[in-house]
Amino acid sequence: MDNQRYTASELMAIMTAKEFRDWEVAFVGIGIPLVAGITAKRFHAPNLNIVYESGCIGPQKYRVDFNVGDSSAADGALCLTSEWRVFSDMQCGYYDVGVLGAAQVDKFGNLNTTAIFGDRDYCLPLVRLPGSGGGNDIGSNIGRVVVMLRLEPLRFVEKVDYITTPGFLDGTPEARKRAGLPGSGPVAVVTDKALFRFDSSTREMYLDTIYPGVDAGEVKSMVGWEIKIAAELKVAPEPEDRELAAVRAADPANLIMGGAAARKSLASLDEYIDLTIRNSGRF
Amino acid sequence: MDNQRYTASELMAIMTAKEFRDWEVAFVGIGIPLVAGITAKRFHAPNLNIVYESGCIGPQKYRVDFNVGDSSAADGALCLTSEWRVFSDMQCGYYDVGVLGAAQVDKFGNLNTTAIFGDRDYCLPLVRLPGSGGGNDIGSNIGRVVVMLRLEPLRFVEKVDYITTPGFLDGTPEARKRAGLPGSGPVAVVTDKALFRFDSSTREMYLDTIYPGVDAGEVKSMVGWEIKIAAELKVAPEPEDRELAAVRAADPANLIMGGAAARKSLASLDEYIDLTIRNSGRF
Amino acid sequence: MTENNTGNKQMTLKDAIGKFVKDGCSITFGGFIGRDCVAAVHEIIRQGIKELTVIDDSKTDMMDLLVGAGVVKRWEGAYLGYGAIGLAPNIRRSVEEGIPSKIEVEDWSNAGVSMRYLAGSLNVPFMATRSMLGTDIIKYNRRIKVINDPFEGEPVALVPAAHPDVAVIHVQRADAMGNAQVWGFTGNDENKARAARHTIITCEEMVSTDEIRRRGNMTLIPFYCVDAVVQVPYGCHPQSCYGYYAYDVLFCGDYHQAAKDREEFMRWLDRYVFTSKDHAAYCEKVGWGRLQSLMTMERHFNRIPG
Amino acid sequence: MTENNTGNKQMTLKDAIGKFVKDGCSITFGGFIGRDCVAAVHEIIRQGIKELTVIDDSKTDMMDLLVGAGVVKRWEGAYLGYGAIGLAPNIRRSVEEGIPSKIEVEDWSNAGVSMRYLAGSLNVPFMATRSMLGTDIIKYNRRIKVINDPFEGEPVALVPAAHPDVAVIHVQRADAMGNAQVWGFTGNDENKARAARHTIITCEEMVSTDEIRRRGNMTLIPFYCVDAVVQVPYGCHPQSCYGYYAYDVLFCGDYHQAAKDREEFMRWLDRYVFTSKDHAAYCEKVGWGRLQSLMTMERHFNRIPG
Repeated sequence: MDNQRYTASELMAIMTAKEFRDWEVAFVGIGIPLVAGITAKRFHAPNLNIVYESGCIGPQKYRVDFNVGDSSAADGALCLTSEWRVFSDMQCGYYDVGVLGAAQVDKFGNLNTTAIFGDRDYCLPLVRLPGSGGGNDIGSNIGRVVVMLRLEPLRFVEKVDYITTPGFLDGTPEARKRAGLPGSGPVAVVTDKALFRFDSSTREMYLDTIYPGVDAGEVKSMVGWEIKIAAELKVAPEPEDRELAAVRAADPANLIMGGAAARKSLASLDEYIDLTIRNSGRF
Repeated sequence: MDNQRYTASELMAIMTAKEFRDWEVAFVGIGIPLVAGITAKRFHAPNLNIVYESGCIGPQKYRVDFNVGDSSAADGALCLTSEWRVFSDMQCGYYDVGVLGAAQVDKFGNLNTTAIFGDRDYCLPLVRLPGSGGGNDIGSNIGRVVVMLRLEPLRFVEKVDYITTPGFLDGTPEARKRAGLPGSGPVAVVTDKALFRFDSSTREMYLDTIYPGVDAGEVKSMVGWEIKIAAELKVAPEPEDRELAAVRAADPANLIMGGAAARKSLASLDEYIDLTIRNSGRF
Repeated sequence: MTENNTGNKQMTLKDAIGKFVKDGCSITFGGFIGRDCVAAVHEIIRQGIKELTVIDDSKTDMMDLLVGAGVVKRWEGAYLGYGAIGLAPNIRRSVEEGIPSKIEVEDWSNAGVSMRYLAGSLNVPFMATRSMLGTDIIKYNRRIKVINDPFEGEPVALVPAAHPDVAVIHVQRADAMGNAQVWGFTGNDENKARAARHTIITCEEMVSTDEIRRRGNMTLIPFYCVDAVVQVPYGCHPQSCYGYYAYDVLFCGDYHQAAKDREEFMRWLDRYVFTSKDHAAYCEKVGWGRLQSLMTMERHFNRIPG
Repeated sequence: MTENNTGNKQMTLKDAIGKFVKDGCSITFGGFIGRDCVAAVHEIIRQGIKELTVIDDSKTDMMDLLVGAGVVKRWEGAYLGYGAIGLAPNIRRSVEEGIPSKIEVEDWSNAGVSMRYLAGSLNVPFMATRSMLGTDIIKYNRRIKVINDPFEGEPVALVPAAHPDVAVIHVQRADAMGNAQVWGFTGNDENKARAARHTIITCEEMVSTDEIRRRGNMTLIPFYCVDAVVQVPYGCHPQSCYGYYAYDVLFCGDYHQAAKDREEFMRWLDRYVFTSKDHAAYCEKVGWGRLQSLMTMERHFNRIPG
């Protein structure tokens, strides 16, 4: 992972891109999940349509978005409508796959994006996080959910402080159905070091694929419970040059992948605008 | 009423027009109620906005409509939206006045547009009528409801065969409130011979205004219960020439007022189209 | 869902009706006495489909035709008349005399049906409404449940979601993916398309997907709700289609006159439906000049941009 | 209602906020992290309004500003972060440390809040949803009621209608009557305008009522829902306004950096809000050239017809 050919974020985007299939309708949050969606459209899923909770369905992805309601989310969209309609269409089962970030995930794929309690509680937490946003709705309603977060000990916990978004809840058989949840639950957890999936009989997360240069022991040490490992542990291929090129073209000013540091390296807003417009035909 | 200056339908339209106030939003069915609305806009209520249940809000009334979803209902509308939205806006109380036709009305202003039972019943009626349409919704939700129908013994009955649209229900105090109905109930019944209103304490219909040349005894004989008469019975003024002109300009081919006979008197569809276009700027 | 998404859902009206509208199924139609699916109704009659349950708000000549042709077993809806023209003759004959057969009728109000379709489109089991309370609609329709709401304690009516097998919706423009754009009123169409198991779009014009993208706000029904797209110009005649053609009041008057007599109605059906092999043949009989006049009239008042 | 309908509802932002936004009232804002009511938020802060309850779906910098400025007593909503940029510094300081005061937080999901506004716009007491079931959102939020639905018997969550005192909604175009037209996504704006007791429209451009009538399908919010109309060009900056200007990612980055430190945040507030007498003065400080660049960028991708 110290390989300088790519960053951890770039690898996460490429691994997530593989989870999309052609002609699917995907509910994808901003940030790395969006870059993953754009990358998938560039390769194996050219007819992937992305939906934003603000009410944008199937835009042309000329430029990345920083917020779900950026005007970029509407560029050449097939349908521009309302937030409540998009969530209702989600509840109808029209969306095939959703990609979600989280601060914490547990053994049964439940996600926390509300608060890290620390030694405190919900009302006075150690860290107040943004809350559900549309995350709970994606996890509740969409058939196939992909989770994306960095592999860190405080993030992979046996039980999340607060279940914002349902995975398999307490892991008992039919727990989701008993609760009344339509979607079938998470199918993958993509991190910067490994990819996890869920056992169909125990609903427990297991290590499915490790990335080049990572070993299983390193992964196990960062997970807060005794994580099971696939009988045939896979190793992810090195990202191809064309994949890296696609990821970088999707985010030409590097503001999604590079964050505050990349913002500082831009000379001016006009430089960012030029970069965006010049690259806008490339995906 | 045998006065040849005007027809019964024309007088009904003019009497109904007086029930609208300027800047009101009115839910008006097609036919004579619509002509009444157009007439009101021509005189005392130029900023009256008409709403159609198909989803048309505040059209320019260039031409009459035969159905609520005719493209004419959308001509130059302020807002074109959905049926369910318009009914919801009605439920919110945004519409001030509604005008409704009916086959039967009873003493407490309940309306029947579903079936005349005769000696039969709901399942096998003597006459099957269209059903509620939006009538029930108008009667349930709108603050002020005006009813329009011809004064005939079979139409003015002590109790309607079937309550399609709520008036004051069984007439007991707060009956509407107990049922959960938001609107305050009917305020007028406009007929071809007289205008009726409702007593605020008994909620019973009474004779308020008779038309020129009609006497109260004639009216009483056509009502199926012992109708009360206002302490100061009013007599409606003769319609003015300019009012009659406005009513006729609103329906230049006379198809609303004249019905099947007027249709037959047209030489061709093109004649109707010419008449409509030529008169389209007049109101 | 993925399996339903392709780049080309275009087919003929005959194939679309044949594939999705089966004997005994439930169905709803877009439009609201205006932008009606008249061509689809003719095709359903032509194919001899039987025992349909129609779940709808308000319908005029198209339901009168379907009932007169003996296609309908059951009606759940709010209005079966003929607008400013009068009552619907075939509806009366069916309910009052059982000719050609007696349809079952379940009465609702338009807002009640609208809420059933809103619930269907949200995939929730019911919707609350303040309509129909206190009336005989609720007395005779046992599927409306009156409850005291758990938040404020006041009476409200609950209506169940509608989920017909098929929705047929006529729009102004659609692409081959199934994105459907509507100008003018929208009725309950956006909800019907979502509540139904299968949705057939008929349209005046097929346009490219690029053209759809130029006006994304006009896409009432996105591709993922749609199973088939059929181009049927003048598909609403004698009803109006906003921006394309006006209501043919005289044709409707003539139909209404004919339908009053069962034998005359059967002759009408024979002429305009059974001996017309498709909608173009129907238009031929109506007369292309007449259709052009209706278009001229409409475009005097309304034009769709672009 | 009639008393609310006039031909001229236009007023200044100062007057509109002063008239309708009172200490202790509840409020919601249109847009969805994009088309945000930034100018209105600045004016609320400038007028020193206190103790607001904000009922909303997802908000970024504008809620961070309001909370940092000490305007907010309570938040009922789904998301308080800063999009791809990170967490919201003032929100964290308030909830974790009570600086400048601790806001009450009631958590919902975006679909949950959307359904609260849909119910509010329908004037029904509640709406059913399949979101939030089984999670701690319901454990901590006792206003969500889980029932077995009376039709199908399955568990669904009921959420109560939202009816804030005021909705402020920024749109592209409006007329003096209050008809508001929106291009691009529409969020929950059509429902917020109907659910609120009073609605203030801010807009990029005032247009004539005749211009509104040319595109009736674009009127998201009709006049009868609206109490005040205010023209505020660039009223969303640094957020985007579809067809007018793009998101100012660098300005937001700078804000986020400043907001991490309470004192730097107070200086930011002073510079951009307190010492700017109105939104034009704010634009002056941002720089008209910068705003022009954002417009150039947006119009490269999206143009509103007409």
